[in-house]
Amino acid sequence: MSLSSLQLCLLFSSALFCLGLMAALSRSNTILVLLGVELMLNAANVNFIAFWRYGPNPEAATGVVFVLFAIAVAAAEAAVGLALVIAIYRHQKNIRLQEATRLKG
Amino acid sequence: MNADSILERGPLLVRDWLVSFLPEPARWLAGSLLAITAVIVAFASLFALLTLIERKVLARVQNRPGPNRVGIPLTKIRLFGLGQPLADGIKMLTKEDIVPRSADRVLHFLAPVALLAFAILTFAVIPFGRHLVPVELEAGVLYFFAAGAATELAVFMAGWASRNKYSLLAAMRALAQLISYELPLLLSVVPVVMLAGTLSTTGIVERQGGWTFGLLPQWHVFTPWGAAGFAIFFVAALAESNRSPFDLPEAESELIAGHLTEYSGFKYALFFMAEYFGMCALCGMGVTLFLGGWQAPLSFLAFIPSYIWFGAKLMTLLLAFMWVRATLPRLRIDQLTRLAWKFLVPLALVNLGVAAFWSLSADWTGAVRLTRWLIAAMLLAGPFVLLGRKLTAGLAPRIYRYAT
Amino acid sequence: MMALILIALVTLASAAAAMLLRNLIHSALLLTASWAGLAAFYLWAGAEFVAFAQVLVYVGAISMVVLFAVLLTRPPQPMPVTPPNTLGRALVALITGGAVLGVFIGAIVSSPLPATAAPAPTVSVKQLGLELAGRHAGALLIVGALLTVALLGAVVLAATDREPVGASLDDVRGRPPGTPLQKSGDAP
Amino acid sequence: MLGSGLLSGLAVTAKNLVGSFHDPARLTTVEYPEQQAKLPEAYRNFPFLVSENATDPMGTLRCVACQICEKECPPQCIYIEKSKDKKPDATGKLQLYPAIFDIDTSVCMSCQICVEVCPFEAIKMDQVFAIATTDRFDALLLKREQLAKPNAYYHTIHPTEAAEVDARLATERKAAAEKAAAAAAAKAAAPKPPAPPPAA
Amino acid sequence: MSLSVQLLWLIPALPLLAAVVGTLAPRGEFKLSASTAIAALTLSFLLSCGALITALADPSAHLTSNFTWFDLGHGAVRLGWLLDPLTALMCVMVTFVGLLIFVFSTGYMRDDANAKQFFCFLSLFAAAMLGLIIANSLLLLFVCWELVGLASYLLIGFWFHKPEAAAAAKKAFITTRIGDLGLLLGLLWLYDSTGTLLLYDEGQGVLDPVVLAGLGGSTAIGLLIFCGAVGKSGQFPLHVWLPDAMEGPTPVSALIHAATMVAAGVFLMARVFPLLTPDALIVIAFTGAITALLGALIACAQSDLKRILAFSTVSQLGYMMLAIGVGSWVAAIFHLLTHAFFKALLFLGAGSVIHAAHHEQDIRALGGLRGPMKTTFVTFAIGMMALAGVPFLFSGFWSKEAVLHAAHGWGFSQIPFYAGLVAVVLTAFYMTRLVAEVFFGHPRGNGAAHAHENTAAMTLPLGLLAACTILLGAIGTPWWPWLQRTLDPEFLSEPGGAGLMATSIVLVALGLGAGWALYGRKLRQKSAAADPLAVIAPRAFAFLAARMKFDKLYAATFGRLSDTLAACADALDRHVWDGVVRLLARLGRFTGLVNREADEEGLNAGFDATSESIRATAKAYSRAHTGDAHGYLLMIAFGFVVLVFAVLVGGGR
Repeated sequence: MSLSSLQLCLLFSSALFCLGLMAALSRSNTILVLLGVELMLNAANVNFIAFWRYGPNPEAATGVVFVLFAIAVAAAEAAVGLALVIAIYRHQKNIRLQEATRLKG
Repeated sequence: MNADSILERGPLLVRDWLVSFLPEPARWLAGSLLAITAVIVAFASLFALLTLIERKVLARVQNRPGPNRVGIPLTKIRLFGLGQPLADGIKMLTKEDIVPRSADRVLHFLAPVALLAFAILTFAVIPFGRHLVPVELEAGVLYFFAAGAATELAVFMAGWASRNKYSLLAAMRALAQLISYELPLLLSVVPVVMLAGTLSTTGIVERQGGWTFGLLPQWHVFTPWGAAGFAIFFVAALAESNRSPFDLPEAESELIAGHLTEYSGFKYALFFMAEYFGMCALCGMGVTLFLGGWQAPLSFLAFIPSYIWFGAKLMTLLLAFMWVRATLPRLRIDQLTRLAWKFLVPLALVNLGVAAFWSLSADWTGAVRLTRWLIAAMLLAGPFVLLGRKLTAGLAPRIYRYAT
Repeated sequence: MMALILIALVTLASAAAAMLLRNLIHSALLLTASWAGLAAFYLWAGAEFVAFAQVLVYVGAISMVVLFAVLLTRPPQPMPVTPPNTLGRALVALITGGAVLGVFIGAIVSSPLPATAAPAPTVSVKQLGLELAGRHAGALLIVGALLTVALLGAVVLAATDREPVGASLDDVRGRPPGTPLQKSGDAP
Repeated sequence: MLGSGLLSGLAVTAKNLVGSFHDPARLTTVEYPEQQAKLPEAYRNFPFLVSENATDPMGTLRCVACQICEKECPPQCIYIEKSKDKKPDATGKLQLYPAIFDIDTSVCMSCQICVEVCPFEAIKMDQVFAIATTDRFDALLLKREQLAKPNAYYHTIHPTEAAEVDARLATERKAAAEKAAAAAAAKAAAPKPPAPPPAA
Repeated sequence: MSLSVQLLWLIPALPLLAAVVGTLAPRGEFKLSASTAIAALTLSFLLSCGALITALADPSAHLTSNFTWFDLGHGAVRLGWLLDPLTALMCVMVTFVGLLIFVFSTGYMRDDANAKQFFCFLSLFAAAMLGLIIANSLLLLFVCWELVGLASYLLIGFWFHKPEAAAAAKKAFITTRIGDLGLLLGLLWLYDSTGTLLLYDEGQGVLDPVVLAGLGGSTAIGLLIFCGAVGKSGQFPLHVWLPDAMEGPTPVSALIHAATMVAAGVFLMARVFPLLTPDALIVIAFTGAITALLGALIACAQSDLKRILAFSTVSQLGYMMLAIGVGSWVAAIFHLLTHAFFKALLFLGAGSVIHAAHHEQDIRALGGLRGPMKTTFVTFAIGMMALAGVPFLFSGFWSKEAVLHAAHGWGFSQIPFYAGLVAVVLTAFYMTRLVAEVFFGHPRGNGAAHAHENTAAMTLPLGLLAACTILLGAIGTPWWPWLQRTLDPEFLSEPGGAGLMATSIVLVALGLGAGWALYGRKLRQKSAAADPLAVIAPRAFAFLAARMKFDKLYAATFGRLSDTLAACADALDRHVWDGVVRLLARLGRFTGLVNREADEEGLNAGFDATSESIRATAKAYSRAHTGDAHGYLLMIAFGFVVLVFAVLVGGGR
């Protein structure tokens, strides 16, 4: 079975996504969880570019524009997320995600 | 001059001639390699020369002759100390390469290499002459700053991998400085991109061709926003390349050389080289963006090949860097960040507004152009004075009491 | 095709290593490498502008933020090497991740995707700019506002409410002009 | 205005930079091995032995090997052995002379005490400072031949002091000569002197 | 360098920008504010000179640049700039005199804590005045007209901590508002009958001959517009605010009440001159004559240095109106220009005296300043001779001659002409009195005794203005009426007024002689000594010194009327409207009471039960909220997988 380039790109992106997912699920360090989420976002970006590249209408740069916006949002997310990590650290003196359960019901 | 004259195309012709010995499929690769080699060799020798010139200039400012002993090896010929870089190089290469025991060996090794690699990458988009651009990218300016931003990573790697608390602290401070000054640097470039309407470096240089009244070159620096932008760019470039008065990251006398503390020998030389490459690249960008790139300053001087003009401007800017270094004392870290955030960034934003006004008033003609000039200058001068007052508020001129 | 596979492998390998390593700094740096790999992928796909933006934002900025965050949140004593439930969680994560990956692969392989190997489309920076400032101007403004708000929010979250510590530096700044810096400044 | 201070600073350095090229008087550097700064007259470093003339330095040393300096030297860097015989000195009088006169310059601290205590104006301070050698021991131990330098050299390095010394010596010698003449006259007058007068 | 009409807006825009900069500058930034204002006005002056060059290229043309402000139903409100010799000359005058006054102010206001605002207001005023001058639309003109009023309010009340100043500012504002109401009505009427307020609009503007012919000459419109001019230019009977406005700082008096603002009314009349019917002109001429005479009479008996000058301004403005009324608007503008210069000179001289004498303004307490203040004396004397109309050398003589000449040639009546002649005598008389009291004799007060000459910032403008005062007469002499021909290309010079000229020379000499006889020969010794005129005719003098009791008259009539009306309104408010409002409030309260009862009894029970059950549900849900982020993520992933499987198995596609 031979895969087309688009399928390769998609496989690449889904592998990246699952890597991020697994990291987010397994690591207890909040920073690494955040980075896992960041990786998942990047995987989505890869998809956008792939579909723009092999899609039916590459002249409309919608995919590229969307990725640009996604990058901006990811930057905001990273800044706020890491600030949150620092705030958590200040309260509980470590950044283990399991222990950040003060607001549980 | 004719854009296709033999002098202008000289480097290209040489390349084509050299490449023509190879079979067709290898030519493209060989041509690229040749260009890369040329750039690296040119700037490596410029680096060697610069170390000497810098020491000479500093010495002259302090009324000393500077290094003038080392000439051609094994002879008595001195040549104003032109052999000094060679001697320095040999010394650096033969020194012991010390890696602290608990250091992270891989990162410790990678840091200088990465720094140098990124510094060299930035040369790719600078137009050295009318036909001499290593890579013609449409988003060249963006590329330049993307590659430049990566140098911060190398600084961090150096500081962290040394496993020395001074190195790490200094690296963090260096990062704070680099990030702080990245902002005014970028903001000072935005007006240029806005007015030129392109991100391509060659495009920007071509926009600055031509002469007003056949006399005044239409370089960006000769407009109010361009002058202000160039000033901001210059200051931010000084900080980005860790040059005095912003040389906190490697202040040998106070901060034990910062992230370079645990480096010696060849790696230290690589750092040194990377710093100079970075400086050259930033100066080259400054020349490209504001000083007209390879354009000749006067129309009758256009017969001189473009790359010579570029080189002359680059040298001028580098000399200005040295001049500043010879003059100004080092800033404190709080002064340094305050200057960036409270002065340069607001001023750069104001400058952006002025550039917007300039582009909106592009159709003003005749004597009204003077008004346009005055309005733009006033719009800049007012905030400059106010911000300056704010920056220096509460600071009286220091009175020195000397022992008599 | 080969280039794509190479880029993908390098990116995935560095990402996987980043996620597995115990040393956070190494993780962050490897992740930076993986982001650079993504930029290479964008370049390969012909999205030049996006690639540079990726480098500028991820390699230049986010990596820095991550490194700062790592250094600012060092635990006072080293974390216990193996928390009791780590192994179980890793297993669960592996199973879940594997399941998701399986679903993805199944979906991708079974989908009738167009297999056109068209030449890479090029979208000029100018076109992109017009697109951004034209059709997507609203979104651009909103993103700007979002970034500003995020910046302020991050500052507020991360800033410590420091009590005024004495006035060591302010003393020097506030002193009346003309007084000597140190007490015995007047040497003979 | 903000920035005027920076500009005036830049002007100062630029003035220096340009000035250092067209105004050689600004450059204070002396390129040492080729050019040497004139040392001040009062500068002193390491002793040397004064000989009366340059043609025969060993024969005309003023030193009579009295060994006072050897005893007084605080770091004990002088070593002297007296000669067995006597030789005429500059005035023609028979005197002892140093068979060995060594100064260990690696020990000498240039305190000038040897000069102070010498009753014969035979040892004086030199102005040498460049005595770097490739051997730490023998080459730094200066021998009699290396130490002996003519009086003319003394005049070139410390002209004022040398003139005073010469004048003093001259008067002493004159007095000695007169005394000798008187003694001779007395001797001539008294055919049998009771005892030879002590040496002047 | 010439300036095209499209860029005419730059002239007022620059001072406006300076005003904005001044506003934004931090408090106490006196130097920044002042230098910005002066720089802006200098630029405006240069631009005005450019405009003058453009205008002189073809004096008969009215260059316009119109644009649409906003659409309004069928038509559109259009504004525009107008450039003709009248505009250009006024611009040059206003910017030049204004510039000198600005410079003077840097000296005069140096010690004032609010000097920054002062320059800000001055710039605003200059901007508004220049906007008024260049307006090609009566609407724009009206807007600027009101802005000028605002600026004058701010400036007169600049020392608002003094109650007199605050009251004077209010008085000026309200009095001129009365006139402005008339102006607004006139404009509305005009718009109703012509459908446009543009002055010149390629044959469609109100002053273009076609439209004028269509209008057929409406006396009422002209008179309503004249109402505005009466208010602004201090004509009888609305002249009362002008002398009181002297409470403002002296540069303000010079700028507003001599050179520019009061000239706005005259300028307006000159601008709309084609609109005025002969009937309207008669009213204008008589109003002007009365004002001229009245002002001169009252000035004779005042003792405040600035008040005398203020009443002389009233009188001179009367001259200008008179000139317009008799049909020679060109003479009016000529007199306006020369008057602007010498009156600014006089006021600045007065300011110099006041500044030097530590804010002593009473001429009885001054005296003997000729010695210590030489420059001021010489320049003040030049201004005085120009105002008095001393022949040949001074510009005031020529312009006054032009006015009298025009009045003499008026067919309807000779009364205004004779009133003018009497005013000539009186002018020479009171100016002589003023100079004699202030500059000759001995100092009679502390302020005057310690006076000394001011700094160059104050004397330099005096010198320049004095020079202009002398030179400016040359452009309008009967032998070379350049100004008249430029302004009105159809102007015919009528030689042969030699007899008239001689008459007025004699009259001037009479006035000067009488003044010198009464005040100069025997100088005042003590500040408390009685005025010689008061000795001769005590009751008349007291009447004049009380400014003919106009203020009292107004207070007794209009003031009383408005008080009564206010009392009526107050009673109505208290007793009628208040009751209605209270009734409504009662009603509301009653409704609220009824509502509350219904709520508590009927609705609340049901809500309580509902919220109780919601709370129970929430509690159950909150137990699922474990706080473990991994768990959440896991559930999401799990849910995703299940969903996709469901779709795949269930064959959703």
